[in-house]
Amino acid sequence: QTGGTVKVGVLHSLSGTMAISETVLKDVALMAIEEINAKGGVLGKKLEPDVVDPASNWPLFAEKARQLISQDKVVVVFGCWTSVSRKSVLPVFEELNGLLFYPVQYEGEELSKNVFYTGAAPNQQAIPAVEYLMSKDGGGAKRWVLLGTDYVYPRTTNKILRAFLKSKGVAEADIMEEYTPFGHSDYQTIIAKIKKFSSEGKKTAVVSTINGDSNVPFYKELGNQGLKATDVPVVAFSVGEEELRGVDTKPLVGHLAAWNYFMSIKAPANDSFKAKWAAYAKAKKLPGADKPLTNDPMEATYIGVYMWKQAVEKAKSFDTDKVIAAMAGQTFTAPSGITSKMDEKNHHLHKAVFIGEIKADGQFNVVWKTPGPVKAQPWSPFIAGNDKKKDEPEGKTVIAAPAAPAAPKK
Amino acid sequence: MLTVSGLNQYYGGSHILRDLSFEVPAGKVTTLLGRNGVGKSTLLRSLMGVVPVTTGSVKMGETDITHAAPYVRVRAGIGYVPQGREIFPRLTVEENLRMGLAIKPGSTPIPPFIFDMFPVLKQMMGRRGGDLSGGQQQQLAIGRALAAGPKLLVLDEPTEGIQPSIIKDIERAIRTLASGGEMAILLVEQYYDFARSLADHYMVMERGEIVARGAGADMDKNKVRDLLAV
Amino acid sequence: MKREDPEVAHWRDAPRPWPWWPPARSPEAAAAAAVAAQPSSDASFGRSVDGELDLTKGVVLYLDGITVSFDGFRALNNLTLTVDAGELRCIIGPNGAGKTTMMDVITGKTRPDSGTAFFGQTIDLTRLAENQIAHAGIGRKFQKPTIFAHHTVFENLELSMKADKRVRKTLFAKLSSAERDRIAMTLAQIRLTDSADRQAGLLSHGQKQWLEIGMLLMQEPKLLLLDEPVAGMSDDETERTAELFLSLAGTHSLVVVEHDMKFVETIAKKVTVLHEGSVLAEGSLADVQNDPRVIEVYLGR
Amino acid sequence: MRALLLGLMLLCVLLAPPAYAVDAALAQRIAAGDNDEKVAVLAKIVAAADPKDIPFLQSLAEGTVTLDGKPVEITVNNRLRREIEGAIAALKLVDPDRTTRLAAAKELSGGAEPGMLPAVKKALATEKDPEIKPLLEAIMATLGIKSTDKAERLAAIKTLGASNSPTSRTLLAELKDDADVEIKAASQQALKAVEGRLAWAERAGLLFAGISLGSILLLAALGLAITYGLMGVINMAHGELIMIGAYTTYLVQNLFRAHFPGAFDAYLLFAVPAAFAASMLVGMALERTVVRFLYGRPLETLLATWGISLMLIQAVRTIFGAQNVQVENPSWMSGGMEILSGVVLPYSRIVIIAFAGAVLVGIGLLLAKTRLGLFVRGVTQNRAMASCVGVPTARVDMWAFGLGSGLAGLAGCALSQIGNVGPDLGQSYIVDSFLVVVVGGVGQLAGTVLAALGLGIVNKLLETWAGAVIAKIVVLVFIILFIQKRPQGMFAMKGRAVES
Amino acid sequence: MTRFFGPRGWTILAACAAVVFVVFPVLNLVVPPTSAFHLSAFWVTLIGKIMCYAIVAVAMDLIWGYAGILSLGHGLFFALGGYAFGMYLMRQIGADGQYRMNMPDFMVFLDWKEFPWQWWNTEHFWWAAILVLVVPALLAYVFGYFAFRSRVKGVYFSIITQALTFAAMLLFFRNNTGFGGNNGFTDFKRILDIPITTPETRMALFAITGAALIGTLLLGRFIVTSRYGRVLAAIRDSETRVLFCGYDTVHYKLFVWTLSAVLCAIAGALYVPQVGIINPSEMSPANSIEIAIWVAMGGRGTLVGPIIGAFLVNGGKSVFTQYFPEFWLYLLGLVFILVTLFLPAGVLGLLDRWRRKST
Ligand SMILES: Nc1ncnc2c1ncn2[C@@H]1O[C@H](COP(=O)(O)OP(=O)(O)OP(=O)(O)O)[C@@H](O)[C@H]1O
Ligand SMILES: Nc1ncnc2c1ncn2[C@@H]1O[C@H](COP(=O)(O)OP(=O)(O)OP(=O)(O)O)[C@@H](O)[C@H]1O
Ligand SMILES: [Mg+2]
Ligand SMILES: [Mg+2]
Repeated sequence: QTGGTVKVGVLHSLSGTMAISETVLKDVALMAIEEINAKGGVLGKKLEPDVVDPASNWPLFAEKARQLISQDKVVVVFGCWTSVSRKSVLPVFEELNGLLFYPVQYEGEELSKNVFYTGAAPNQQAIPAVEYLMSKDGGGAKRWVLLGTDYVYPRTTNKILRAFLKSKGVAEADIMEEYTPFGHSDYQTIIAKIKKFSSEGKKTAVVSTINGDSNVPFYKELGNQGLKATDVPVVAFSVGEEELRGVDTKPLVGHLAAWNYFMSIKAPANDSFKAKWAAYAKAKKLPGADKPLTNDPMEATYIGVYMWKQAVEKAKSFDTDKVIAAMAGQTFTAPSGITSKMDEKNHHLHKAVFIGEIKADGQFNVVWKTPGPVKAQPWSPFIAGNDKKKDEPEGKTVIAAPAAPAAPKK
Repeated sequence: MLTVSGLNQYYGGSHILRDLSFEVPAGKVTTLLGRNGVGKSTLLRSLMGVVPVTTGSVKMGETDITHAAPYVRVRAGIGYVPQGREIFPRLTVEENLRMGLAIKPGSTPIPPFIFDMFPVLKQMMGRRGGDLSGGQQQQLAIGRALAAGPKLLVLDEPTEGIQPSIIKDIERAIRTLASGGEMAILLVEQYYDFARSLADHYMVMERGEIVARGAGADMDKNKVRDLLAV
Repeated sequence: MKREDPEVAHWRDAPRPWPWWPPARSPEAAAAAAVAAQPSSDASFGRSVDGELDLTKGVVLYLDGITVSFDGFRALNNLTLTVDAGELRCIIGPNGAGKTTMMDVITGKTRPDSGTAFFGQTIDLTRLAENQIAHAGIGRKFQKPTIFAHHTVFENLELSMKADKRVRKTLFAKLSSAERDRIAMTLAQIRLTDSADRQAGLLSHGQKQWLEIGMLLMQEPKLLLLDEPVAGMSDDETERTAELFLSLAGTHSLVVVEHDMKFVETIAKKVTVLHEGSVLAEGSLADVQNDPRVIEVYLGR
Repeated sequence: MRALLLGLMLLCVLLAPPAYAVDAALAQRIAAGDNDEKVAVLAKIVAAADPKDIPFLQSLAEGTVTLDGKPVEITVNNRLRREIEGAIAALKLVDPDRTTRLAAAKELSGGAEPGMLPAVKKALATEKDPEIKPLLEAIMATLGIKSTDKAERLAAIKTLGASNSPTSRTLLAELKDDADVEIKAASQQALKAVEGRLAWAERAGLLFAGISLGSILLLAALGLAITYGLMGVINMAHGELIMIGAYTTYLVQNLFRAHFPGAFDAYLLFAVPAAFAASMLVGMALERTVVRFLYGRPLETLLATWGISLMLIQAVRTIFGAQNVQVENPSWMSGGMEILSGVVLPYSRIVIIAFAGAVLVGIGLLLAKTRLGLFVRGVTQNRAMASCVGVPTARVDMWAFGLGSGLAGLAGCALSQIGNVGPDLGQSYIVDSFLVVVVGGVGQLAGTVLAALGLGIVNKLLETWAGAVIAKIVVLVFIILFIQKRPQGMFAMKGRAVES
Repeated sequence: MTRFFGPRGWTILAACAAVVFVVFPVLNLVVPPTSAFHLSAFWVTLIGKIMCYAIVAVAMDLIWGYAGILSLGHGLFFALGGYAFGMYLMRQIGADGQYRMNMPDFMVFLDWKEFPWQWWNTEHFWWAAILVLVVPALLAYVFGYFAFRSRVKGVYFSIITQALTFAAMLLFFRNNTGFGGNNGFTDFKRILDIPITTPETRMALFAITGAALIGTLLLGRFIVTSRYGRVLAAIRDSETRVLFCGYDTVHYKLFVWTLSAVLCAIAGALYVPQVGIINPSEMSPANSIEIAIWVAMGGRGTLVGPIIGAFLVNGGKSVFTQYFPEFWLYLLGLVFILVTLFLPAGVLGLLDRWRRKST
């Protein structure tokens, strides 16, 4: 049983538009694997990382997933960032009964037996953030600008938020929804609009689900147009330490982000995580090693690798089904200092939510956190019909030709 | 002025110019005649370096220019009027003439004698070269070649498309230029009368070879016209 | 048959996909719109003019009061000219007189600012697109030889051959042996039999001239417009060209522009001299050659 | 960094034991109490209106106060920061220094709390300065509007109606459904007046946004107008040359930060020529090694330069990492100029507009006054013949391509000031650049300028009423229709010259 | 004159057909997975996918290589075909989606109670097939008609095709457009009520794609060897002259343009069930440029060249991203540069040169 190696797949874009975010996740996964190997591997086997580059190309994600599972016979895959990439590989994982660890916060509304979601569901990020902004300490916002890039995650999150806000008595007229195309880089008019909206009465806050590259021009414009956090705070769900690397944060002090992890969190687990990462980046001469940063998806990746290891050890097998069974209830002391637990049923982590304000040095000042870990609600209660959904992935759906033609249409 | 010896030229597999040797003396007009497709233009293009010479040598005075780039040859003093005008269509007439002055300093004015010779160019200074009529373009091409004051003027069927009165002017001008004694002129022509009246020397080409040559005055006597018949 | 400014009329008549669609303006767009002006596109293409060439008055081409200006410069100035059916007309005139521009107007390449151009009695050339004019029976040889450089000489002739030129027909077209013979004949006529399979772009200047004449012959037009056909040909070949043209006259109408006076002498019956966009003189060659104005502006002393 | 700061602070504390004017009990409450408690204490401090409390507030804003000689860390969130800043400003209203007072008054006009009324009143009583006084009066009005006295409220409404700040609108908007009929009418009227003035400001801001976007498009496209417009090289690596310019700016910035921190604000002046030179050198190298073999085969250049672009992107990823790097505006470029209240024209954008204009003039002069432009056009139109009139074509190509690439570098330098600097920087501009050059008319510099400005303004106009996504789609459709009308671009060349 | 195919050409074609229709199915379905000769599902989908790309490349070459019209928006037609067929596949999921509702997940999520109009009748295969052919054809026809009629040419045409696909991409990104936004369509379960992931279905799709590719090749060959093809090439070289010969160039261009769009759409429709996802990024300008790159790589103006190009570039991409995840862009970029510099006629030109040398 001992000796030999076993392959694990790493499926993150190293080129194309998503490389900007995903490259570090590949590195952190490799770091965790190296650590595990240094301690003797898993079940006596060394892990052999199998890194491929799906190049931010969604069909290529599916192809690479198939290759990892069926050709290279990896026992688990750590990967994906965008929802569409996950949606693209999902059928492949289900068909071939593979195992995917997905480390990024996302819009929910999905459960798969073959996927473990180590990032946040909306109720572990978006809702607490909005609640905070509504509170006295958050500034007591009454008017809301929901600003995002025009694709599924922002649209879904905003839909959920809209329902949530309504449930809190916010009027339709007090919500402004605004979307920009991918790669949008000119936020002049949008910020002017926000200014106008906010001057029409009541305290206003902005919820930003702007994606990736557009954040830098957005924040630069925000700073230059003098929209201060004390007047109109902006809370973002896709902006972490890495994204702020490219921005001069002095004018942004006070704007917020909600995550399950911040690099600035003071916890022994975090100190060692940061130290390990710094050492690893330096040893591997990674770009940017002079200013090693950690962020939430990196933490989620790290948790994922370790939880998988624990589950394998519990199952005493690399077999997908056994590992899936063993994952339920796994716990791990995350770098955030919280002991995260994998839910017994819904394949999501219980995570604490932190809200941080941007500091002048590009780090976050944690101003609020949940008392303890929050259970994920992949099926948002704010979407009609979800109350009936089971909080558990269904067993592998056996797909066969239906005896009768698919249920009557309409 | 120009000495060509043992020149060979190929297009792909076909042998176009076969072992040509001749001289173009200063102060004289040398005309080259030949039927369609015998390789006259190819010869001139080889002299200009537009197509690289395969074997043989080309000398301008004492300098060997066999393998020089075209612009070096222009600097050595060759002016070229190609067949088919080859003006710069989207440059104005003035700019076309300025291109002709490329080897001179930027402030050099366009020599006025060009406008005396081709008054239409003066009228059309601001018009784009490509908009000119065929004959006007031909005049522009000649004017452009003369602008920099070359030592050797190479003309490929320069009278094509030009009205009779201006052909006469050109004829006079070429004679004046040659008789100044400085300039050598190599003229390719199919227009027999024009060629004959200008030629100090003549050469007849056939299938890439020079099959006859002599003094211009002897062209009629030597039945050159018959050599050109099919 | 007087009409208002043809271009204005043309805009008004041009079909618009939607009411707010602006009318076409540039000559190119106008020409393109003319294509659409035909009752229908592909299927009935050309039919409306086919076979309707009406030569009852014995006149093949009427140009009346044609004016063309480019940025204020009048290339054609109220030009009026008629060519009789079967006639071989020579047109001479100084460089820039407007000869090529006139041909552009006849073939639809340039739209006149004003004036009318009729092919026979009925076909209004100012309203047709280039291909329709070609189809109606006007063929043209350009001043600068234009041939299909990447096609073989044979294919050049094949493509210009008179045939049904609709998309569907060319897709399934097969060369009949009669057509093959015609191409072979023309090849012989233009002395390019040996070069039939060579790429046309590689021909020498003179050979291209001949090829273009050959293409024109294949097209079997009723009216041939020839812009400096013998430029770049040797004297001998010029003579052969002259013979060819003379043999065509009568059955065809020809309009020849040339500066080679010897050539004009051999073929000309009636000569028109253009100058500054209008007719300066017209008559027999001898008359014209002795006209002092013609000597002044064109022939020189 | 943070530790260092803390250390420094500690040092200060040790050297000079703090002597806060605030009494120890209050300070204790601030340190120990929850946020509500803190706010209450702050209100007390403001009510006392004693400027001597400022140092305490300042150290509080920093996040540490010293109590009993020991530094205590305090988490300061937005709410507290707002309160503290307001308090400091209120206390500074009576500062002897005029500029300090002015700044404080400006700060407060953004939103004053009722608790500051005594402080403002106190300041107003002594204030003589003609600039500060009206500000204070306006602040009084914003506070007065919440007063219980109707006359005071009406007066306040009147004052607010005369101002044109968005704060006034906010305040007036809240009153427009007031129970009191008189106040309702007055506030509605005042609101209308304010809104009318603000609308003008908005329009001006919109125009500026359009011009700004246009200037960016122009900068991105200018280099392409040379390499593609004049030389005919379909340079898909143009975007990457822009990127190289941006990364050069980054390197120069780092150099200054490391070696000349005092002159940091001047780094951009050096970055501009450096970016130009770097992109130019890369461009020239590309021209010599690849592009020059492909003249006259424009479609092959497409393939080869696409390959180059892939390699350059990956090279940057290897060297600098896949993440964005930070390029900081020099201080004279951060912030903005408030032309009308509410409309801020960021300095960075103003500078870029001016820069684009300057580059345009420069390139215009270069092409008009030297023969390079003439030669480039001649060479593109007829390479063989250009050589036959004596133009050293190879050298002209190299310089022209270098110039176009250098311009791309300048664009990169400018873009680094307002957007991302990352490996994908170029990709996001390449499509737009080609659009601009083509819509303007290939080879027409004036067309490029007009197209850039036109597209910029149209885009921004549409964005305000249709949203960014639809605006972009509409602009693209507009371009398609425009090309139908003008198949050769804005500045179409007509006539025979085009065909030959 | 060009012959349809030489005897050698027919032999190669027959061999390819045999591989696609006999060898691969046998290796995949009959040979047991344990055998070294077994062809795994991975390879079947990969080759199937690249064959779809190859169809696109041939379609592109018809208009670019033969008619001289460079489209930088062909990805749009490919994607439209994919979306049209994808709608049918989405309907086939039935109630097996995440929400177990008889509607695509994204619609359930958006609270739509009824299918929007675009989805009318899409539960029927035949209707989807019609959509695949008609929608791209109509779009191409209308767009082409106006563009060719206005004589939009060269780069101006290329750029507006790029603008078209870009605009379409932004439109499809929007959730409201009704095509699943950025996520597009995925998670297909059945086709013609047959489970989509069985080896047999997969092999059938593969074989159909192979047949489509061979059909495209033959059709293309027929077109370029006809007189029509020669007129097309003549238009590429000198449109004016063609007009003066009496040809109506607008319709000549329009026909091949529309045909090319339809071929792309068919490829797209075959691509979606094999790859399992269609989303708006297929319409991104970069994807369309890449199509041109396959063609240039293989050899423009030949029909086999583009197929080779599509296989080389995409195969290369698949292999490089596997073995050199960090360096593959250097390799790919270098290949592009070297091909243009040293193989001006593409890879096929190289083969030609070798053949000529050996004879
Ligand atoms: N680029 C080329 N490649 C191959 N063959 C060519 C090329 N250019 C010209 N030729 C051939 O070379 C021969 C000589 O051409 P050239 O142009 O020199 O003739 P020429 O004597 O100038 O004829 P003309 O009097 O018609 O101008 C011709 O047969 C022509 O077909
Ligand atoms: N697009 C244009 N823009 C400006 N001027 C033009 C344009 N087209 C033609 N011209 C001018 O119109 C006049 C007539 O030109 P045209 O070509 O008809 O002359 P031509 O009689 O054929 O002369 P040639 O004998 O030299 O061929 C010329 O002066 C020419 O410069
Ligand atoms: Mg010649
Ligand atoms: Mg003419």
